[in-house]
Amino acid sequence: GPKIVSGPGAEPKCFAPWGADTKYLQWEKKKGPYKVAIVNGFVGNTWRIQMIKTAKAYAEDPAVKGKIAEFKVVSTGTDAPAQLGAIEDFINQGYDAIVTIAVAPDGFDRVIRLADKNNVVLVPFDNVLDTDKVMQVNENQLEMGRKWGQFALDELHAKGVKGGKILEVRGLPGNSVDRDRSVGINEVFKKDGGKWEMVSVVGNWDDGTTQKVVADAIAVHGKFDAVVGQGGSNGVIQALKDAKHPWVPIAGESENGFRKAIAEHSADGLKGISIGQSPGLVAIAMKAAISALEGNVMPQLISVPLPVATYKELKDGQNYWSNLPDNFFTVNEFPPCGVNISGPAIMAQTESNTK
Amino acid sequence: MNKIRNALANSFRQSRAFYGALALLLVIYLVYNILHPHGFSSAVLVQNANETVAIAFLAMAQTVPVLLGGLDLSVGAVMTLTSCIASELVHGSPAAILFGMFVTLLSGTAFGLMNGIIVVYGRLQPIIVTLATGAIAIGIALFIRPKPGGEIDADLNWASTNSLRDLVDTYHLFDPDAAWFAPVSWIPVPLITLLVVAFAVWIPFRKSVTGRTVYAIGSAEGAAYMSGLPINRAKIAAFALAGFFAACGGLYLAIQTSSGNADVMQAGAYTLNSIAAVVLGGTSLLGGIGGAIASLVGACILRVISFYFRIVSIDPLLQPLIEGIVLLAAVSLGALRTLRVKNNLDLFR
Amino acid sequence: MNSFLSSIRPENKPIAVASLFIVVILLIGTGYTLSVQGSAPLLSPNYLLQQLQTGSFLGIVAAGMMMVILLGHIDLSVPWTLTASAMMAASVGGNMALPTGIAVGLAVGLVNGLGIAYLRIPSMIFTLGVDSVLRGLMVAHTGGFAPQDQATPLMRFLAAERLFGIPVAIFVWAFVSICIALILTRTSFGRSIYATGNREGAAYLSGIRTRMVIIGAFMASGVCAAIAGVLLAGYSAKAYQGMGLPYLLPAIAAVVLGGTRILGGQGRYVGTLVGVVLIVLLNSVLSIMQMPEAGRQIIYGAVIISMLLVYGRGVKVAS
Amino acid sequence: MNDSPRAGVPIIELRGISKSFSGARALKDVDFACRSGSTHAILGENGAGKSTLIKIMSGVLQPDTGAMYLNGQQARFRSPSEAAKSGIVCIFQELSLMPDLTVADNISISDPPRRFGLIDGRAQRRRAEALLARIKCEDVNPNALVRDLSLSRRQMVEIAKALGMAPKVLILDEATSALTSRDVETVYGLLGDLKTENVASLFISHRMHEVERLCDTLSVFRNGSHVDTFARGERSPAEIVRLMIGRDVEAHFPPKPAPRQAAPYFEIENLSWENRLKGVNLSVGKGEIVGLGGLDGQGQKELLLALFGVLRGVGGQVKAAGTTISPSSPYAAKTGRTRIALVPEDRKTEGLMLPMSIADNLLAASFDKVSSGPFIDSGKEKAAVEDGIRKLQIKINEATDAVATLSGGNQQKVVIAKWLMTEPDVILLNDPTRGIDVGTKQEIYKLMRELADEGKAILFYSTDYAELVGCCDRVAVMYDGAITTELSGEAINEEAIVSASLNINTQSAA
Ligand SMILES: Nc1ncnc2c1ncn2[C@@H]1O[C@H](COP(=O)(O)OP(=O)(O)OP(=O)(O)O)[C@@H](O)[C@H]1O
Ligand SMILES: Nc1ncnc2c1ncn2[C@@H]1O[C@H](COP(=O)(O)OP(=O)(O)OP(=O)(O)O)[C@@H](O)[C@H]1O
Ligand SMILES: O[C@@H]1[C@@H](O)[C@H](O)OC[C@H]1O
Ligand SMILES: [Mg+2]
Ligand SMILES: [Mg+2]
Repeated sequence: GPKIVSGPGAEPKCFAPWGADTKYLQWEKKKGPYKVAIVNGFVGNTWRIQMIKTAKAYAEDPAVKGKIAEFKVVSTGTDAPAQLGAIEDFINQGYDAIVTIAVAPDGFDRVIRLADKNNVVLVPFDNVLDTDKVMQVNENQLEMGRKWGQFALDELHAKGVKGGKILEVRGLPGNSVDRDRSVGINEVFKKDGGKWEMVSVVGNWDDGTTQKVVADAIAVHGKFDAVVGQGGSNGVIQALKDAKHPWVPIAGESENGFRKAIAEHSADGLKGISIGQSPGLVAIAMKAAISALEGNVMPQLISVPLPVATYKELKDGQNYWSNLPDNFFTVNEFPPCGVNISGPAIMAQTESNTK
Repeated sequence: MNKIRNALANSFRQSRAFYGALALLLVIYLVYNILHPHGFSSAVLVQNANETVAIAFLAMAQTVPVLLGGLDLSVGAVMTLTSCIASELVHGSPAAILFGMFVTLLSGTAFGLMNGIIVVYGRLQPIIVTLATGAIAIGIALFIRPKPGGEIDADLNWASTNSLRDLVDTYHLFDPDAAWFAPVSWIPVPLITLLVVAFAVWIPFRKSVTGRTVYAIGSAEGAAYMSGLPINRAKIAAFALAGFFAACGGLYLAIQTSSGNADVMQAGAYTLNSIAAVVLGGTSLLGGIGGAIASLVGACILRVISFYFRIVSIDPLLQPLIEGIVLLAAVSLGALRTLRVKNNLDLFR
Repeated sequence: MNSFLSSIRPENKPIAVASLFIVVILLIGTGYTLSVQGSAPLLSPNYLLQQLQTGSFLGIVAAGMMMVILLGHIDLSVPWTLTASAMMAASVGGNMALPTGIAVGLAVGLVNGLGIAYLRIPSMIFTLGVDSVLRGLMVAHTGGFAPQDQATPLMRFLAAERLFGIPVAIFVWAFVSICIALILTRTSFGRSIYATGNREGAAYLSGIRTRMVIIGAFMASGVCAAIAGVLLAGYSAKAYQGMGLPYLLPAIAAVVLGGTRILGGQGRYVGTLVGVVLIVLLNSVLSIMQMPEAGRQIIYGAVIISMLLVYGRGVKVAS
Repeated sequence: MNDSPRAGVPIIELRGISKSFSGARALKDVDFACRSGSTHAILGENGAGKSTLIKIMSGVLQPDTGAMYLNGQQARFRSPSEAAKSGIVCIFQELSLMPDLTVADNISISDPPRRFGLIDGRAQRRRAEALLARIKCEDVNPNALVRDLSLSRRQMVEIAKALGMAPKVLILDEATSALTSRDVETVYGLLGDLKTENVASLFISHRMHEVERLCDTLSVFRNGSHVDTFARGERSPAEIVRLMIGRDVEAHFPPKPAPRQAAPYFEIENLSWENRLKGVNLSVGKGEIVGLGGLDGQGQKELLLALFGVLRGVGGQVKAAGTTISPSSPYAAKTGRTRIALVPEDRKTEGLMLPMSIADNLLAASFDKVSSGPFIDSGKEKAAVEDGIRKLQIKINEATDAVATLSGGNQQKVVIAKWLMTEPDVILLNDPTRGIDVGTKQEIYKLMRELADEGKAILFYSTDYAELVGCCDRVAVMYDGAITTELSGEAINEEAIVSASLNINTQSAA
């Protein structure tokens, strides 16, 4: 397993440590090229598809291609034993690094132990583990929630609204990402002191479900003063439109459709903020894994900055694309890491031949 | 001698589906090991066994109601529920751990018992009863564990998910490298767990009057009743046994993942896979024919198929498609029987 | 109440009980909203219409599911039939969107029917396999091509617009309902479904083309899932991966709560209709109450069991 | 009315037993007694309440009123197992074997031999062998699945199973209806043995000659009431029949037309299938009733199924009115230029949809006949149903009642009526009078003759030789998948059929 060493680590611009107290880890240097595997959970939404495509594109990137001897991606569904099994199988097969999106924040003790025993670098990202024993890559979910909440609050204050009903749209239940974001959002509203009633619905991060539960909530509650939601933001927009609900401040993720809507309607009151978990995280996780194999000192928890864009910062063709479909995630590149695979480039390239 | 050969031929003819499944499993597992860079090693076997235990227990659980001619749509949910219970209880002193395991298995059995009682005394169809109680089980699981987590004894986790050698080593039972121990020390503990439960619980059950009655009910319920068999007892026992096996799956899942997770989707997927495993093993969904050992084989087939994705390079976005086609093809193997049928009326029995 | 229940014919009993339950749910829900919010949205026509609008997707799926359940079969491929129809409709777009969606449903139904009628693989397992193949196809489709996923204006109209103040989706549901009810009661195909569901061997020996009946029923189920998918995509303005899953178990539950025998052969379409309304209202009341998922699941299960128990214990197995 | 011919306390006695099914009275205040060592027949029309009576004795049904006494002690059985524990063992009209279990499993099902609490497979097999040997069924392999046995073998297994339970009262509800004549002899012998062991046997059969040979005491039921009990020989067969159906039955069979050479219409040439049919040649003319005889299981059933398009891979040729037909399914058989109908072997599983209404069952083969366009025409539907019920005089309450509520004979009439609605040219009958009372049988014979007179070609398989003799213009006897003998005119008699069935003397085909 890795040694705990002191920082700073390699490429601090790209591999930014989470905080001041983040540990640093160092693995024994191995000779490349490396065998790298990605063990995804399910492939049930666009985000995951975009993630897989990004991973494949990144593995072909000239900067990394030479360092990878073998590259495999498997998706195991929501089945914990299958995911653990796949990781262990790759360890047995002699893979050097395994990048994964965990199906649950717990339960990886055994594979972590095996990875350490075999000097394999295991890198969870996105839905990370509640442990500090492995190197992980993520955006700060708590912070994301707080920013969403704070933005909505600020916009409401600016309108002079001091209390009212807020609709919170949650993601897939039982998931650490969902949990942390929600904690952040609620914390902000609680601290404000205004009289806020939080109504929360579960949208499972998907547009359709979100649209349905938001429509239901509007039918029951009549009107909300703001909507703060996780993934599925396109559904929020659609539901408001269908119900002819007046535009209100909305916080959401980075789907192109959501950004298009903000850009179009911000003058009518749709004051929006778009912060998205990026499918491009996979590339950073791969890069971190390779860097660790090369013997570099790495932060145990790598923080990727939140890609915030409010209605003030949206620019067509730059951070959203009005001529492209709604359902890809706009934020995908990370220039400080040399990850330059843009969302539209991999998700919309073949648009013309299917239209 | 002739008699034995006759009996063998008889058993072969009567459970062709099972032997077919067994042969299929042997072939695909052999090829997997040949293709695997470290095939035929203890580590690979340990890993394979770990991955298979939960679904194998669920397949065995599903078998019992299926033999009755019913279906238990709650097995996945009961597994989830019991794994959440285990994640609360299975840690601390050895006594506490044993107690936690006992309570886990008991609660699954009790849940199955409840299913059985509702089915028997409510005179309702198992499929719809368990559809509903499955929701209840998930509800309770979410209540116990709104977010994934919990605690499982770390030694237990390590010892029960490795080879016998590691088990002996973890608990300092004796010298794990003793020469006499070497021939068996490589055997995976999960495999032993699975086989011990399967043979110690299933075989006696099948040979008991209650077990026999389960088969009789699936074969012809009216006739079973007329023959004076304990119908109610057998039905209730069948569901309770299903609950027990599901709880074994849940307990193992909790130990394996050191946590509990009230994952609705996983519960649903495991239930459906358990049915697929039962069918792959050659148990008839109409009841009366088959057995838990066959389903165990079916579950293994299901798992080994997915092992291949890690060995062979397949576009990850095509994997679900290939998995689907292989599953469809595997269950369609049973259709070969229909091609042999010469009397169309035989199709309807 | 007891004497009332015993005075109706056994096949109508589930329908009566479910209707009563609907009233009870409305009362409980209204009591709750009156005491907590001081309003009664559940009784407002607009709210109810909106609930029925979203309920129509479930209703249409359940209508098709009923056809196969009457045969003693089940269609577990509904989730991805629905999704695939919607996705294909959206990605073809234009005037061909609707016909494409329906064609997908028909094709899936045909495959299901062929596998079950000719290969005689249990529907439980064959449709499960077809479902995962469809899922694989759609993952490959969306992953490979980044297809268009926006609903066409016609799909939007059918699902989200209103005509004379009534959501168009409800008209679609009504149309599907009338078709299914007519088929079941007044056509020889419908009667053959009941006959085949009761005893396939006897139906076959009566010269009923049982294979065609099975194929027909599965195609009906496929088409219904397709219509629901196209509508749902219209309602959400797009087709998306997870859209079908939430409809499977509720559709089965609605059919059974409506009094259709899960083993086939018995059931009336009105029952399915009532079952759907019941489930839709139960869900809305639970979401109005902001019931957490745990409680929701428990109540859901408890309601199904208790209603079935009220319907009366099934008869003993025929000797 | 307790006028049993012998003295002493009866082993089983019923007093004042009544039983209704949803309003309909199946048994009305019945007193009945049966003594050890007697072989006691219960006679009555279909629906007279015989099965209901013995179901009450054996704990399947609970009486509404009345009490039951076992050796003079009041007893109440809540289940068949309780009854069996008291020595009352029943072979039910509807078989009670588990098709997916082996013969040995089935025979010992209710109390298998055990070792250490677990079932001892080997002991079970030995037990099965012994019991099967006792009824001369050594040919049945104890390890075979019951589903692979023929109906007659299954009935014998059922008897072995009952014997294994060491009965004090053995009840046989039409348990010999499907047996071969050899088996019937065995069973007769067995009942004789049981008598000497002081076991009481209760015997229900619609075959009068069986009853007369076997039973020492006879009880007659009519419309749910116990009419009379008397010793064998006390009453003439005609008297007994009158007691059963409440009127005289004159000639048993309708008169046959004078023998004539009917022009071949429906011709079967060299038909073969698997190893069950080996080149069958037979022709049936319009207006002719041709009987199929032979021991059970010689291919008669397969022949009918092959003609009806049910079997795959049939070799040979079938011609109707000179043109070759080869129906590939019952649908094709029903709708072809020459329309064929089949009244199948087992009405409960092959003939009827039991939970469905009488009306739906009657229409099941002719939905298209009552439709206009795609829709069923309620007017036509009603007329057709009424017509069918009237023609066959089916006794019903409401046409919307489930067909399961009818007695066996009336159920059989529904099956026949269903097929008559399709206006068939060729009618195939597979043992249509099995389990049917004399009165109804007679009606069916009459109906067959009427149909023949209307110009239909009828092929009629029966296990009852008397029936073949009485009804058929010609009889073809099958042995081992082929027709070995054809009899016609005066040559049709029971001895000839029996010897042909056993393939004793190699008569040349007529
Ligand atoms: N006439 C019958 N034919 C076939 N099966 C029957 C019949 N009557 C009952 N059964 C079956 O046998 C089971 C036992 O029936 P019974 O009436 O003894 O129930 P019970 O009194 O509730 O049982 P127990 O006394 O053991 O609790 C029932 O669940 C039913 O499925
Ligand atoms: N489960 C039942 N439900 C309703 N009616 C029934 C039921 N069982 C029997 N009956 C009715 O009770 C009467 C007596 O039936 P039972 O079976 O005892 O007649 P049976 O004398 O045995 O006739 P068969 O000679 O045809 O066997 C019949 O009218 C029958 O329709
Ligand atoms: O992090 C989430 C990711 O795991 C899911 O697949 O899509 C939505 C994201 O918010
Ligand atoms: Mg009877
Ligand atoms: Mg009868």
